[in-house]
Amino acid sequence: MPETRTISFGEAVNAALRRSLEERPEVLLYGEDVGVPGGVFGVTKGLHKQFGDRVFDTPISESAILGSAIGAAMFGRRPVVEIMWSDFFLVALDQVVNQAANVRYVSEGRLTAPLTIRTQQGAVPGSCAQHSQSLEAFFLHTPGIRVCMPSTAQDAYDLLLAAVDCDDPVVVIENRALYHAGKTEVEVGGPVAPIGGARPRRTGDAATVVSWGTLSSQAVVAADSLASEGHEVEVLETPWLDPFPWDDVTASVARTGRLVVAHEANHTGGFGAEILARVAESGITLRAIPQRVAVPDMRLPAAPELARAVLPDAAGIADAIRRVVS
Amino acid sequence: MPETRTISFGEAVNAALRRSLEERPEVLLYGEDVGVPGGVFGVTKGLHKQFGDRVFDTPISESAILGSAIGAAMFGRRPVVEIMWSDFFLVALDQVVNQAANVRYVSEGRLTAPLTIRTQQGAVPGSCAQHSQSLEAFFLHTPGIRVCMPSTAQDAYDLLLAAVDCDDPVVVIENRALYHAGKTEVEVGGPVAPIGGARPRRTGDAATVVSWGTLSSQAVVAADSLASEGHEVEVLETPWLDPFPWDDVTASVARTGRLVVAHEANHTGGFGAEILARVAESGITLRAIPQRVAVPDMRLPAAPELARAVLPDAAGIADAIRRVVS
Amino acid sequence: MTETDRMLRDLRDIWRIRLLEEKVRDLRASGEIVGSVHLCIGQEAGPVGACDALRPTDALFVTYRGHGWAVARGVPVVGILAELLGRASGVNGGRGGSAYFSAPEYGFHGENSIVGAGAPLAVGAALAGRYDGTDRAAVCVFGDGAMNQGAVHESMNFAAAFDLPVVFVCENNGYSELTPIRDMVRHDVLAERARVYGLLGERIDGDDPAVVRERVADAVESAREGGGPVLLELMTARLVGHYIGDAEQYRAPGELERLAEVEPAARLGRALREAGVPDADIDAARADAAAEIDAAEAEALAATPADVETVRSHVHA
Amino acid sequence: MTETDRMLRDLRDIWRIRLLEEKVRDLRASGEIVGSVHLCIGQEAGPVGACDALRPTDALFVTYRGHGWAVARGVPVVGILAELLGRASGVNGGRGGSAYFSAPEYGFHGENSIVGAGAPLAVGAALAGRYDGTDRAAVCVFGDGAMNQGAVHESMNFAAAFDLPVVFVCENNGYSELTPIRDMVRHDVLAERARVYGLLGERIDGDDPAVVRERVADAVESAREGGGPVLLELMTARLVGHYIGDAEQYRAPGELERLAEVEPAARLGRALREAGVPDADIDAARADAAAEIDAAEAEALAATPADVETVRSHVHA
Ligand SMILES: Cc1ncc(C[n+]2csc(CCOP(=O)(O)OP(=O)(O)O)c2C)c(N)n1
Ligand SMILES: Cc1ncc(C[n+]2csc(CCOP(=O)(O)OP(=O)(O)O)c2C)c(N)n1
Ligand SMILES: [Mg+2]
Ligand SMILES: [Mg+2]
Repeated sequence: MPETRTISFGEAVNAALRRSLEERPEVLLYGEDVGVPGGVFGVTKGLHKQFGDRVFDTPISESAILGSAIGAAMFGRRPVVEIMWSDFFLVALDQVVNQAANVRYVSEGRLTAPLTIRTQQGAVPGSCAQHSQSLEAFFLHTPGIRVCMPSTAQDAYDLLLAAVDCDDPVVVIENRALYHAGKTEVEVGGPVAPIGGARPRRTGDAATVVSWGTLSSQAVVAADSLASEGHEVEVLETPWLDPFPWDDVTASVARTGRLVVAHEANHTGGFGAEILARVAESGITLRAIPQRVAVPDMRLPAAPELARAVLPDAAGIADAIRRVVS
Repeated sequence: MPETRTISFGEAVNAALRRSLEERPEVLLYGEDVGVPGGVFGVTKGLHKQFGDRVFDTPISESAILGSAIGAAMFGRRPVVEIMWSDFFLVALDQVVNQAANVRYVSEGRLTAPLTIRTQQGAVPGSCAQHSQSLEAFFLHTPGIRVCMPSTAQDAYDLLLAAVDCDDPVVVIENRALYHAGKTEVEVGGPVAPIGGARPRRTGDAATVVSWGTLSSQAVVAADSLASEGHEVEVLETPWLDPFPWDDVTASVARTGRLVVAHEANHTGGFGAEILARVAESGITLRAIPQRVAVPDMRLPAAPELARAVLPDAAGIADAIRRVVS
Repeated sequence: MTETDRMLRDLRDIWRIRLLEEKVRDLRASGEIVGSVHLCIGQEAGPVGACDALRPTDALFVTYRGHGWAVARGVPVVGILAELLGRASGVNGGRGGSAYFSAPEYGFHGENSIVGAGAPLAVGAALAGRYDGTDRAAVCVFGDGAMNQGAVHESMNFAAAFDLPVVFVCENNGYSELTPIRDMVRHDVLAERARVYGLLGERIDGDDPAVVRERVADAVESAREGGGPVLLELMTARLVGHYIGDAEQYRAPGELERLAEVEPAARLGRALREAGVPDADIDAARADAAAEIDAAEAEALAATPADVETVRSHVHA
Repeated sequence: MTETDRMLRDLRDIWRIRLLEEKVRDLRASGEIVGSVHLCIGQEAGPVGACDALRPTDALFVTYRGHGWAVARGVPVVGILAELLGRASGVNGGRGGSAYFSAPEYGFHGENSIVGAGAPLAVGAALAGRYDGTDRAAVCVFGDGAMNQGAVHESMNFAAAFDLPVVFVCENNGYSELTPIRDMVRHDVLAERARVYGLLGERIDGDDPAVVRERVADAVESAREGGGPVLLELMTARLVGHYIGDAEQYRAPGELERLAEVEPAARLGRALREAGVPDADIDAARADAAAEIDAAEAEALAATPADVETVRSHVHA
């Protein structure tokens, strides 16, 4: 029964997890501190209480967390596990790239690994270089894995359900700055959407801005400021990065002839490169040089003023838009 | 005293390691089977014998291998360690991305990690999905790390020396198909070159082909066959991927107006995307849609016929060149 | 079954593996099989004994050196050979190859070519059993060298913390590739590592199928009943190189000769003769195995090559 | 130095850390310090005792909960506070922050925010010492939860295999973030894990600086002399949340009250009083520390902010 609730991003994640646990007996939820304590960000609160030993805490053993989820998924469970920060994947990336991603392909579908890996990433004021990276490009260069990055409470809910429903391994990248950043209306209880799809956040003909994660809202802010300068800019959020909505992006760029991509990951080798490359390959003739807004290829410093100087933001996106529309 | 020797790729690596160990007392060489056995590919043969406990075998503990090399580098050593297959980095990528890459930046240069990590990668007939990936894109999205991928015996020698000489962490990606693939003349004992630089392997005005690793020679074969069709194609090998010779590439593309990039890594999120993106950002007007030749976003099957059907090769590169020149 | 009948069956099963591996070696030498191949010649008693103690519903995760485990688990030899030969009828249609194939329909959940990486998967199989109403046990096989890999450590502790029914089988053949394990650890009784996780650990004769059968049966039973995971260290030896082409320079003088005398087929043959079993029966164990392997080879060689048309299928659901 | 003088000095050093941490907590509450902060209140005796047993040339790698270790190692408090406040004069110019700073010029080779990841680095520091003519020992500090991380296991075995002089210090404060360690292991005497690698392991009172000093001194000496690495499990407790803002719902009723009675400053104060040391001296230990910390705070707050102009320098050589 669909219903509208006014909840935070974190509560939307919680609602999706609760629903998954309620509707699918094969769902397990585990990770460091996700059980009894309800998660270091409070996102899994109440779930251990309600679902008992289907929701539990683990040792600080990311390889065992990820690998056991793959193994359990091979045997009919549908685990949802948490890697507390995307930076921590790096101690256990083998289990994603060499294990999960191969299961279906190599066995010709005789074995599958329908697991969901929740994580969160991004820089927040004061976070150190080991706790602030945006690593989606690593997963997007790993065929066999699906990847999404919700930025609204509605998507936090919808995409997580779609991920749990998906028969492939899915990495859901949330953002800790969003968990408690305010409440919005979220429709819960509706049908589970399939994976994929773009989110037009603003329409316009002057340029196309593609973005995901926390920068999506910054892109809208930037577009609004450009509107006041007389340029109506299209903002296409792409919370699903794999599968990526290539047709939506190229259709928009074909219309506007101008492209800006913004992400919080480092510039070189970020997924922005793939988008510029695909647009180039699409044969669309651009009317301005495409622009990327990203971290300028560096490690992230902890001091907020330092980080602010290099992290992409609305002002940086607006500048990039100005470069393409002028 | 420079001298010319007729040696294999593997022997060139060996010569560079021997020279490093001879000339720099701070060099250590270690990894799984690199000491007494002389390496699973025979590349480090004789070095343990000559240099004693500066060359040694380790447990199968990639995190300890990489991390100890970083720690030793912080304390004045210049370790050269081996990760036997690039696929195996994934059990310990934290030590590269969260540790080595941050040392210099976060400490403002008070600590440094001048280590060299040798690995090899790529698909050879029969190799399974866990032993055939090309993962350079992961390192190229990690600021703070230098990356190269020699494909000739001369570069195997030169680049490794440059890597050992470099004060940053360097990942040197070799290729096991090349180690014993024949002997060529190699100048050894000359001055150590700085890191970086492109290698024009063939000149021409009809198109620019950028490539690295084993595909470089395939690109030359493809270009030769295009020459017989009347198109003189420029082949620019870029064995240094970080730092990348952007100016050389854009200068060539500005001249030819046509671009093909070939790599053995997966298509989406491969470094080819970055090259297409940078060329788009350079403002060069291309005369044809740029092309990428890569693995079509999949896991690699073991059966040679299956792998052959999806691995990029000279024929595929030639087709791509035909698409841009026609 | 009488004791000698069982010994005869074990001998035949050892020969099934041994002769398969010799066949694989020949096919690799002739170029019919391509790529890296890791034979388990000399280590056959482990799989033969252990798999006999498992139920069809149990999970089994092994390494690249996994042909013998697959055979012992009941995977048809022809499917294995076809896989190694890159045939469409291979258990994975040629996608897995020698070092990374699986056949879950036979309770064989796969080889793994990343050292130690199968351990967490096995833990997950056991974890699933806690919720799905089965009392599945999971067996995870790896080598001595794998004991120094982080994922194995994490898995043992994880399984121990949650009392999961996992039997960790460490095949200690003395070497990790070309390096002796004794040089890579300060204390080389690897079974003792179990204790610190609070699990049972035992070093056993890995070359006697009866010993392995009994100890694995006990371990699986105790684990299944909630006694926590178990680590068994099977002392064994490989009689061939780490991979085909290995020059084996790490061997001590006379090592292979010494090993040949105590290898499982020879040992079991001697034991059978001592028990009064006629030579004809002992020879038949081998001959039966040889007939099966030869037939499988012929069938696999005649099979159609892997299907290039569908090479891109199954990347995603 | 007399025994009571040493105790008084330890008490002062404990207060230096405690008061710094309280200052940090206040500055975090007022918003002067931003981001995640992990305080070591209650765990001060470990760093105070251990660092006293180290030479300037020794290496020290710790965790995000590392302020106390930095202070004990001699890093000026003002440099630490300035770092946390994001000032140019911070030990890393504000780049490291609370959880990832280093000050190698004081023998403090850095915090690490990846659980367990400092262990391999420490192994490397010890390895370097084998070649550079020093007899450097490396000390690596991590928590109870880190014992379940693969990198720590690999490091212990690696150091053991090569007899490297590494002292692994496990600060067992009973929790990994919000989860009790006893629920995450089947056998909770973590020091015993040492044995299986062939190294010495000991669980000690981590709240008595004299005990820590003596055991670390022995460990460092034995390791330096080739006796192999050592694992010391320091039993301690943190009196505050894992991070600032932690609601500490995992505490048992009365737990904090009970801990307050045995925390190191209180214990040492009582011991000094029992030894007949006048209250004035005991109070002075705290007052001296307070004066230093207050002065450092004033200086750090007055310092210029981190330098935005050079934010992109030092990515490469
Ligand atoms: C993570 C990882 N590191 C290294 C390798 C290369 N490698 C393959 S087999 C092997 C030796 C394994 O030795 P052991 O565990 O004793 O098993 P055995 O081969 O003797 O059966 C190594 C180092 C690998 N496959 N994966
Ligand atoms: C690889 C990794 N996994 C998870 C985390 C998140 N995390 C930070 S501290 C911590 C708890 C560590 O507990 P313990 O080792 O006991 O140290 P303590 O914080 O108690 O000092 C966790 C799980 C991390 N930083 N790194
Ligand atoms: Mg072995
Ligand atoms: Mg703790």
